[in-house]
Amino acid sequence: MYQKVYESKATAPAPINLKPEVLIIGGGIVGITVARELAREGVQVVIAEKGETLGGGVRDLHFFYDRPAAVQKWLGDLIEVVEGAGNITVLKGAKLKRLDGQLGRFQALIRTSEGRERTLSPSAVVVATGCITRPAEAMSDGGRCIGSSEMEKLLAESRDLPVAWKGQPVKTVTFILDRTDDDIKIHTVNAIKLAVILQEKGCQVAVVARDLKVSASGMELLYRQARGKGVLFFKYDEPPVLSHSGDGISVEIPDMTVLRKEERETVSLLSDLVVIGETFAADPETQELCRVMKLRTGAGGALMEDNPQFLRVMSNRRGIFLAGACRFPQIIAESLSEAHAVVQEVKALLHGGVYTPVNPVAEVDPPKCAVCYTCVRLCPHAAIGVERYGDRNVYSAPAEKNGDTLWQAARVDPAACFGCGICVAECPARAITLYQ
Amino acid sequence: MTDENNHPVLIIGGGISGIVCALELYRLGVPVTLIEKEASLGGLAARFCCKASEACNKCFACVVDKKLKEISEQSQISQLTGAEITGVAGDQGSYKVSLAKAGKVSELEAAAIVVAAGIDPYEASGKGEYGYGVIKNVVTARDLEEMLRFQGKIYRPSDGKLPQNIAFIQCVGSRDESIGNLYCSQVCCAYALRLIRAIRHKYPEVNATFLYMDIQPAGASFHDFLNACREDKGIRFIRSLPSRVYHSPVTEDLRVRLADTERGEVVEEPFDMVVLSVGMVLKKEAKPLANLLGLGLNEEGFLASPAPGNGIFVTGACAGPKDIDRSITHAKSTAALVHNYLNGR
Amino acid sequence: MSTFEPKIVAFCCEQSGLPAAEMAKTLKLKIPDNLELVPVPCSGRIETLYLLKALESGADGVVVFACYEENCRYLQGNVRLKGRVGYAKQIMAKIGLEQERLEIFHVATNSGVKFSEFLMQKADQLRLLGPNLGKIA
Amino acid sequence: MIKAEQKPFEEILEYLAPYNKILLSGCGACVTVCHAGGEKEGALLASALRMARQKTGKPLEILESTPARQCEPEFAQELSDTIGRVQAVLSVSCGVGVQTLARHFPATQIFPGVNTLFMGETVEHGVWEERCQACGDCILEKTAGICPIARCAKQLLNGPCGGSANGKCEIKRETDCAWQLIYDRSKSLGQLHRLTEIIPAKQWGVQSRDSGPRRIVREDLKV
Repeated sequence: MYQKVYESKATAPAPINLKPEVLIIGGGIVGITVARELAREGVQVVIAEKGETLGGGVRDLHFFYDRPAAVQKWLGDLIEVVEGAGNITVLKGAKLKRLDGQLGRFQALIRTSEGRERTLSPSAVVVATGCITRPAEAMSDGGRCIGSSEMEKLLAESRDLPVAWKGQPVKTVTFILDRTDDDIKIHTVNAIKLAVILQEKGCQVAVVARDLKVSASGMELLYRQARGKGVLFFKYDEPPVLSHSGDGISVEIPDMTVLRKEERETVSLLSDLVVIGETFAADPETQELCRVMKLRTGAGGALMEDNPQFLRVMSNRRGIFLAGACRFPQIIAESLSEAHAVVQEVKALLHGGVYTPVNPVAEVDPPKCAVCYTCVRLCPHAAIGVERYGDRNVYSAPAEKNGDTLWQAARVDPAACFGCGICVAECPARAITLYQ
Repeated sequence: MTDENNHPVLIIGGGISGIVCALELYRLGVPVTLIEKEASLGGLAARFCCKASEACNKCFACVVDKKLKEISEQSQISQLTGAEITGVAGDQGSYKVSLAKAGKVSELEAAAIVVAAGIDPYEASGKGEYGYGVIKNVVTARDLEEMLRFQGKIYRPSDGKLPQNIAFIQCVGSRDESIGNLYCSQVCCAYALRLIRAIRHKYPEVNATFLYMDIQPAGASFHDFLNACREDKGIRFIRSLPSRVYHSPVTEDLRVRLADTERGEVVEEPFDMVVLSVGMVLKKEAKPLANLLGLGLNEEGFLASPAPGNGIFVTGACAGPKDIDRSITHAKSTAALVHNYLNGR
Repeated sequence: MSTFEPKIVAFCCEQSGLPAAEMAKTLKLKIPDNLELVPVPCSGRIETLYLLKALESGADGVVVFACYEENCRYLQGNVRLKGRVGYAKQIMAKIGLEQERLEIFHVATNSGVKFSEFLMQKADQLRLLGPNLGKIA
Repeated sequence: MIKAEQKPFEEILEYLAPYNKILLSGCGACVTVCHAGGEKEGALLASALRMARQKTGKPLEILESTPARQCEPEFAQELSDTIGRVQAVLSVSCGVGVQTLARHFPATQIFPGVNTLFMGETVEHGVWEERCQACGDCILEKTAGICPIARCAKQLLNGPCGGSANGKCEIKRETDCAWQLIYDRSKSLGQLHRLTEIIPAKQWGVQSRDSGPRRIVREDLKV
């Protein structure tokens, strides 16, 4: 009997109709890119943005590292397209309060900041909620130690003028990297990008880092360019020591280019400004969103662990996709690549207008179900619920729905079932069968 | 079989990017022809090994085998192996591509062409100071991958014995002005550390020394993975790229000249085996192909993205270094763009 | 004892174990003679009862080829399996069956060599251990 | 619901020793929900018993059946054919089910396969905890819905005792002090004043067991 993994069934699960309607949660760069692309395909798109403006974290950026265009102009044009598109609805101050149903019959309840509620029935949901940035733990008084996005703003505002901070000219700037406990390349990319601009404006810039994370297209060249322009780079094993010194900050770091430890001199970088990259962290609201959407969270409360089988953009539930910084903070080009991959997934899902389960599907035999909730708790795809069946008689219940009686049994939604068989193996009543 | 002359999309290159792009376009109902120069699909990544230790280390090599199986079961996608592009005529939306297969020349029409030409591992003998190709026990990480994949073990090429003490030299062929490769290959830190962890899991007695310039991150779980590596007593991190590898022709042992930052001196340290973490260069055959298609190279020497609108797309690592994970994402996104293009958007 | 060829039932996850088995076949690697492969969609499909039933109905050893942790296509399958194998081992201890007769082995799609090596080692181990005395022939 | 766990295996083996054909009867209700005696656990036990007996050279044939609820006479009757074909029955239902079978099959040995432990709730998947001891005189209205009889180690009606420290019980440090829980919940409900009321000693005599099993009789329901 141990060989019997599947049962065969004459009738295949009914195909599920999919309307071309998609809900996108989050109106950052990933959300609006997905919206624009899907809208071009004739899909009705609703963007639920929790804030009052579109653009998300990219609103803090002003310069691309790899091209001369201005980020805000580019973003503004994109937002204009999205807000002007006939088949895109943008809900602002919007939060997802409930998500019921499964692929093809999702029911989303969204509450906007004015307290209005909207019910949507999208065929697919894209989560692009991004992440939050927190000022890095810097010097306690906050003076002369600024975040990377503040430096971007400063540079964007000063344009042709020399750089000034609080009315005082800025002559020397030091970027300190790797003070936050993560391994992402955004900080290096931003620091070198800004260092080049600052140096061009006549500042003396130093970048102090443990590792220069140049694993992005064109970054090594930019790094070279920065060195060519006179930006100083220092690497450390032990974090540099910061102290106030007159009107500036002194960043002290041993000269690691000298091999012998005892011969290393301490380099003191007197800086008008010290720039420390912000910390990127999972949005605390992600937890609540995951509860509502029955999604899994991975390390640090970000969406979804780094499982190779999910090819970046899939979630544990069919019809729900993830992209961008809600999973892992990345540089714009990489986030956009994910956004287009999500577009591809949604297009492929909606292609043909129906979803036909191809994998094996689990099915509960209602009379045998003891309603112990084992399967409901263990299904990794949130595909099982306890539903009311038509006949109250436990022992001869037909497996049809008719919401007005009390007797209940578990039911696997064939649209949401991935056919893994975990529920089959766990059911203490052996009431579930995997049909092929 | 559908009419082979009537496929609107031609994908050149049957590595992971080409395969994924073909599968994705097929999902959208677009007929595809996939062309591979070698006798079988899979490309470079299909020869990598699983780098799991106690748990999966997210190297994505298993996904390649999975996709390969998926496409082999997909008779609707026309797959031409052992075929080479010899000429391209026509333009925008209507290309005539000549190809040679087993000496026979045929012609295909295509509305769009996706170039997924892939990359070559850097030819390690180009860095003569490390002695690859001359010293037996200097191998590339790619050699090591194949040892693990096809033989399930690692050994010193000279005597077949298990090396006890291995040096991994990073950035071989990457970030290197002397050979003109001014880019980071983006994958080598992660694959080398994953190989080390996999080897240390199988052979806890083997020690590894990781010689590097800067550690480059790779993905969401890399931070925890790197911390685990740093805590592993059998892995020594030294921020120094060696200047030379010497060997004793008698014992076949190696000496690596490096600046030991811990001890603060330049030393010549003995190792049983040296593994060169080779970077990526654009596939040799991609350059003539680029010429045929009128594609240029970018500053890093990879294929530049063509101007939108002429129906030629570049995807995967031939557009710039990418790991398997990001190649797949890129190929997927390319499929969406190709579909847009075909629909006149 | 020399003629005893242990019967091994190998449950193979279709996401990892089965492709590994196929790779072993393609590479013409050695596998034990008396081997029964049972493909399962996910190692999470394997009931504790299946493990015992395999032993009961003639297996000298049962092996589960599952995906590495954090690489399950269905997220939790291999984790649930781990618990069940632990439970089955408790039951085996009560019956007085050797713990070596049941084992999870983690593989990936490309672990054909590991697949073969492990099974050959397992067969050797079972040969030394002798037949499963609990099986009902 | 009723919570139970499987009896020690050796114990079961020992009392089944004289037989070579038995019925293993599970129950589709409480013991299924607590993974002690439903179809799955029953089959596992049966398989284990068969193998253990096979090893000793004295094979045991086991028929398996899992009625929806063993504690109802009709379900018990369903088993009569099968029971006619075996020498003994191993019932993995709660103690009630075992006795139902014993009452209906006077000539057959019925052995318990599980120890019936308590009435409890699922705290999390795989963890169950006692909540009610069926004292027959409920005082939960006075104790903010938390039963000190079931949950206080000393079954104090007016607690906590002097051993309660940092919200934990002195008998077992990892257990929450029931009276701390009662206090906290009363406070959050604004019902602290209820705790100033002394709960009188229980009238154990009202629901006494000294005259045999407690019994409920609904004259209107009788047929």
